[in-house]
Amino acid sequence: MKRPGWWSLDMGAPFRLGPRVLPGRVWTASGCFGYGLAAHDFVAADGSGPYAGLGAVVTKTVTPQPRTGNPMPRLVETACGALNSIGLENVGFEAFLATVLPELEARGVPTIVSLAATRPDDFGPMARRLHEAASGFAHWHGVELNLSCPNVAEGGHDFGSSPDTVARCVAAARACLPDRALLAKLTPNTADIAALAAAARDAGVDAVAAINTVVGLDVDLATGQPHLPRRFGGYSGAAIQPIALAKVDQVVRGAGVPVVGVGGIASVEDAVKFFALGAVAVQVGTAQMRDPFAAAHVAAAIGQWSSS
Amino acid sequence: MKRPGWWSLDMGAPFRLGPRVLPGRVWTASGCFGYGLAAHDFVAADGSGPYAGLGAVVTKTVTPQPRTGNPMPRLVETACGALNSIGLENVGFEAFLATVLPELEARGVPTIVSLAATRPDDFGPMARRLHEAASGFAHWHGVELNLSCPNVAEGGHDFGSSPDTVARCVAAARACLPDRALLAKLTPNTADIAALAAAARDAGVDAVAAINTVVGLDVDLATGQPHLPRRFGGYSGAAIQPIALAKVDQVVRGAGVPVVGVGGIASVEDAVKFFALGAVAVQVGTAQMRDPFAAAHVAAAIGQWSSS
Amino acid sequence: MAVIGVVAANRLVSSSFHRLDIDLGRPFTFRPGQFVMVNGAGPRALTFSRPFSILAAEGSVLSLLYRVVGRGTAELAAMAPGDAVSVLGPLGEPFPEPMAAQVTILLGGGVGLPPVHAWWRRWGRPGDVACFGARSGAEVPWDLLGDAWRVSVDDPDGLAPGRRAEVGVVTTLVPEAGELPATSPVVVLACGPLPLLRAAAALARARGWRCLVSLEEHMGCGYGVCKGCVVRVADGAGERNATCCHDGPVFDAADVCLLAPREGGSA
Amino acid sequence: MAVIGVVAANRLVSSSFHRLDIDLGRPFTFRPGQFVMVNGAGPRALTFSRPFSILAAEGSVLSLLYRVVGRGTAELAAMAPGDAVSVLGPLGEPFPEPMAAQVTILLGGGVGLPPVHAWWRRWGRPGDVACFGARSGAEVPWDLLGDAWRVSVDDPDGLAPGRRAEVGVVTTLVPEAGELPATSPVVVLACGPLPLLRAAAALARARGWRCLVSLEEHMGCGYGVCKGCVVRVADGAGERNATCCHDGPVFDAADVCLLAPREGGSA
Ligand SMILES: Cc1cc2nc3c(=O)[nH]c(=O)nc-3n(C[C@H](O)[C@H](O)[C@H](O)COP(=O)(O)OP(=O)(O)OC[C@H]3O[C@@H](n4cnc5c(N)ncnc54)[C@H](O)[C@@H]3O)c2cc1C
Ligand SMILES: Cc1cc2nc3c(=O)[nH]c(=O)nc-3n(C[C@H](O)[C@H](O)[C@H](O)COP(=O)(O)OP(=O)(O)OC[C@H]3O[C@@H](n4cnc5c(N)ncnc54)[C@H](O)[C@@H]3O)c2cc1C
Ligand SMILES: Cc1cc2nc3c(=O)[nH]c(=O)nc-3n(C[C@H](O)[C@H](O)[C@H](O)COP(=O)(O)O)c2cc1C
Ligand SMILES: Cc1cc2nc3c(=O)[nH]c(=O)nc-3n(C[C@H](O)[C@H](O)[C@H](O)COP(=O)(O)O)c2cc1C
Ligand code: FES
Ligand code: FES
Repeated sequence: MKRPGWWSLDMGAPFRLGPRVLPGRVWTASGCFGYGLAAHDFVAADGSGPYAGLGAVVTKTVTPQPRTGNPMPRLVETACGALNSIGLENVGFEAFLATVLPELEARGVPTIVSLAATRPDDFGPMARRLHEAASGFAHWHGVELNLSCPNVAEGGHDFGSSPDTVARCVAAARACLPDRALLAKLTPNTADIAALAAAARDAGVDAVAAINTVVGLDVDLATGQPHLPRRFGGYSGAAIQPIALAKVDQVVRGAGVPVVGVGGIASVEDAVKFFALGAVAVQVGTAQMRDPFAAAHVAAAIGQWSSS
Repeated sequence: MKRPGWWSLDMGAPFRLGPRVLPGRVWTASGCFGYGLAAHDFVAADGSGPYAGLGAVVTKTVTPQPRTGNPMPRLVETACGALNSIGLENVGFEAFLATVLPELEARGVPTIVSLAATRPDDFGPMARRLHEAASGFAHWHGVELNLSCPNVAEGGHDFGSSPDTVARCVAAARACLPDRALLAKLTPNTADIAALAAAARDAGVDAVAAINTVVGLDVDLATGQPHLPRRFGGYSGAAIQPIALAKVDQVVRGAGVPVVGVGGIASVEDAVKFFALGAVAVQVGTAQMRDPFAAAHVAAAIGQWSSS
Repeated sequence: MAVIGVVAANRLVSSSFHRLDIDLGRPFTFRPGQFVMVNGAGPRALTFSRPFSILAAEGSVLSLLYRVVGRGTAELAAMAPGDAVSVLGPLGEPFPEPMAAQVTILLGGGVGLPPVHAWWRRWGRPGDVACFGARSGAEVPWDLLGDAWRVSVDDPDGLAPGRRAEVGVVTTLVPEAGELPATSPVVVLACGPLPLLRAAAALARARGWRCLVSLEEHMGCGYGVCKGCVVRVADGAGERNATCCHDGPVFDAADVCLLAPREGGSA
Repeated sequence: MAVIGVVAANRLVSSSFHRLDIDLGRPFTFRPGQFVMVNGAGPRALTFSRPFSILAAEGSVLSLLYRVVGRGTAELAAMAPGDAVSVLGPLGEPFPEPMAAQVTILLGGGVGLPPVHAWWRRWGRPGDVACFGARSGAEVPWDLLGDAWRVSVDDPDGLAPGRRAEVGVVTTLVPEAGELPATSPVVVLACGPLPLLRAAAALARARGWRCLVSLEEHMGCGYGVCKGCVVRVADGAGERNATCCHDGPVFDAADVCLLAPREGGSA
């Protein structure tokens, strides 16, 4: 698409997010691009790589301990979206720090590290360890607290839907993360996302990311049972875009905190809708699974627009 | 589709809902089939009419006073659903009682009357007037309290998301409605729909209907502004089906009250998913706008299945 | 009632007008000014069907004329003979039949042609004046218009050799009052973009003629149940919302507001 | 890297197997056992692409063999020459090249044929044994198999005149150990439904042969990032989750559980 007449964001100007300047406003979303390494040797027809123009790769959420995740099947495609029940399978925080983050740094991949934990106080030590181990890294820009994954049995759901808990998680991480951007990723499964965003804002985030997946279920007609062993999954993809836009609008206008928009973005047109509402950046999730270059394409299309 | 092996609902047995026996388990949803009269002279290729096999037409929500509804445009189609912002345009309760309900009775259309009000106490007088005016009607089966329309400025949203208010609305209507079925239609825009359902159950509903529309927004790329003058609209159609299935499951298993499933049902396969989770009946909404016979087709396909 | 028909033909009839012929498998009758709701069948169906005025119907074959402007019309254009298509209709209030001695002025702009064209084929008389306006010469569907129609274009580019068109708005084709039989009641029937309808209404008001316009609103259901297509109407019975699909699409120009929503119209 | 190719041909090659040839516009190379993720292009794309083993690639033309089982494969079957199709790949761990003197037994069941067929075309030697099993005689894609393949069918119905097939499961085609050169290492490469893989693994275990299987899981991304396709693996390095798409789809049969999920497998 061509630059719309009403567009006013200057894509050429440095994009400041808290204490950092990021290389762009189009990111990949957590969990839909792994640790950002599996695609590193993919090459597009024009010779460019999958990180071209990206503002950040938000890595798959890591937890203090490794997790094997949920039973299979973990994915169901629906009419125009998907349900996932991965269950935060990850290598664990220490292994991530030891092997993954250094490789991202070595490859020059702009990185936001996604963290989850079951107790708010766990976020402090993880942030401190990161600060100690990676403070010299040029490409590590910040941390996104995943306060919203609906697939983790021990609390995930209620966890992120209390403004109090959100504030405690943010405060714990903020105290240990003086020179990197801090984001809180919010759940849409609440009646009042602006209240969560306000709590995150007051506790010191540089931005919130909205939204994580919506609780959904699909039934297998062959058995009459839910497709997913855990019954519920996280709903994502084109189908949730209007919900994400509504939540982003509620946060922008209700909490006045910078917002990174996520939910059903696959094209530059999709991304532009979030920017129109005031999002400072966007993330491409499910669409990145279908095409490792989805975010890079969006970044390329939008990257040349300046406000002048 | 053929009757699945796991199917156990007896579609031939009388379908009892509180004090009434209804002619079927497939209904049309409120607001998507008007007052049920606009299509009365439509005839399918096989000569059947649009009410054939229907358990009920849930009429467009009426309010104590007539409403002119929201500014245009009121509808936006999205990737696989739609946003609406009708704003409960309706002729008003008294006009409905005087002209619409008698005509539905005369035409033998099985009817559930949808009511909304801005104060819980308004539901009592409306239920009483109905009871007085229509107690002799054979085809008027009950009332559905619309506690969940997100398009009404004065409270709609918060209104239906408090278990207390739900209980007060239900109790007020129940007290005046001794011999008709009483349903409460719940909002999905809450973190805990089971709590709302439990409140409705304890206050005396015969069933809850779930779900009403999900809050959504779409941006007009030409202007960078929301398509709808009121910004937000109610999201419906295929896209919300996984959300509706999740909410229905939460209510069935969390509140143990009969549930009428609504949300993204267009085909017999869709309907069967809700029945599989334990819904006692289903409603066809948005799909009824595309095809006035959508619910009748679902009813015909499923109507011949018995458990024997 | 949403009949599944089969595409019989689907082709360009000018630089940007497509004609779609759908075989409905059973006789189809309509009144000029009525429309149908059209959609793909089965999994190809969009959430909402799209409204199209009826151009013609012969036996079981329904004909539409459309321009591609978005997703729904792009999907129509991609249909090939044999493809299934869902059709609901005929729907809506038609243009009225002519009274005795009436002189009718037909004004069609762009893809607003079908209802007035259908009216002219059904009820048109020698004294009537049929006018069509297009954006460019290339856009004019001459095979439909033949010699009987007066044609105007914004831009003569692409005009077929031997064809003539005024350059200007379609209302410039309307004869002066003095050129019409003095005693005949004159009625204007108009369908097209809002500026055309406004010009038609203004001209009719100035000359004391009756003017009926066919309005467009984006529609949800097309048969009066969703209240998604309301237009504000003020007539003898007071001011109220009417549905474009069920009470319209034909309205008396004197009763409706012809400003675009964002110009302060129905919003 | 998701290349947009163009359908060159798409046709039935037996009663239920379709062969799809896609011109990718640039040379495409792969190793037998690898797969591609396929989807419609633009608005026709499904949320997830679908995995298909690579049957062959000549120059820029990639060939797949598929059976219609659901929405994605139905959309593939509806594609016509000239249609755009999105292809990501080649992906996954291939079947290994043969060692010196190795005798390879290839077992393909149904649409599990492509990876073993591709292996046989690339690395096959005269002493190897290629076996294919189908549900019925009509399902056998003879043009692909020629005379070199042993064929079994559950049901001989529809067997082409002059063609021969054993009735029974595909493992009945495997020669006795005594019929193979005594000193050669024997390796079984299998792809097909789980019962076939189980039978292949059991047979190999009993005879002390190595057996490699190509597994199927429903996939989200196909390139290792979503963890939607994990299989439980237990090998020298301990028990862990491996991704079918990135660590597989080829695994040593001794390391994986070949029960279906609902039989107590990966769930
Ligand atoms: C009674 C009637 C008869 C008609 N007859 C004809 C005919 O004979 N031939 C013909 O070509 N067309 C006709 N139309 C117009 C036709 O229905 C539209 O062109 C068609 O619906 C467009 O669909 P689409 O999916 O291609 O475009 P869309 O993608 O739906 O939209 C095209 C444009 O409309 C805007 N839009 C979308 N939704 C809304 C909304 N809710 N409110 C305001 N703007 C919106 C979009 O932003 C876009 O600019 C008729 C319309 C009506 C109401
Ligand atoms: C590495 C690999 C190679 C393959 N190669 C080939 C090949 O060469 N040729 C070929 O024809 N096929 C091949 N397949 C299988 C092919 O990918 C599937 O047949 C295809 O994805 C089905 O897509 P569909 O949309 O048509 O069916 P779907 O509609 O997706 O599903 C078909 C069936 O699978 C079930 N199902 C859907 N989602 C899940 C889930 N998440 N978990 C469990 N069950 C589910 C459905 O209930 C249904 O019964 C391969 C698969 C893999 C993993
Ligand atoms: C397979 C899958 C795995 C995901 N894993 C994570 C995760 O680990 N952490 C997280 O914060 N979000 C996770 N998400 C959510 C996405 O980051 C994103 O918020 C959501 O999917 C909505 O965006 P989308 O519609 O673009 O996918 C996951 C989503 C999917 C589909
Ligand atoms: C145009 C439109 C108008 C609606 N009006 C009402 C209404 O008046 N009262 C009500 O309870 N629900 C109303 N609904 C909600 C539907 O009844 C239904 O709950 C919702 O649309 C989800 O079902 P669906 O996906 O099948 O449409 C309306 C929905 C639409 C699309
Ligand atoms: S389009 Fe639904 S009432 Fe007119
Ligand atoms: S399909 Fe995504 S990791 Fe294998």
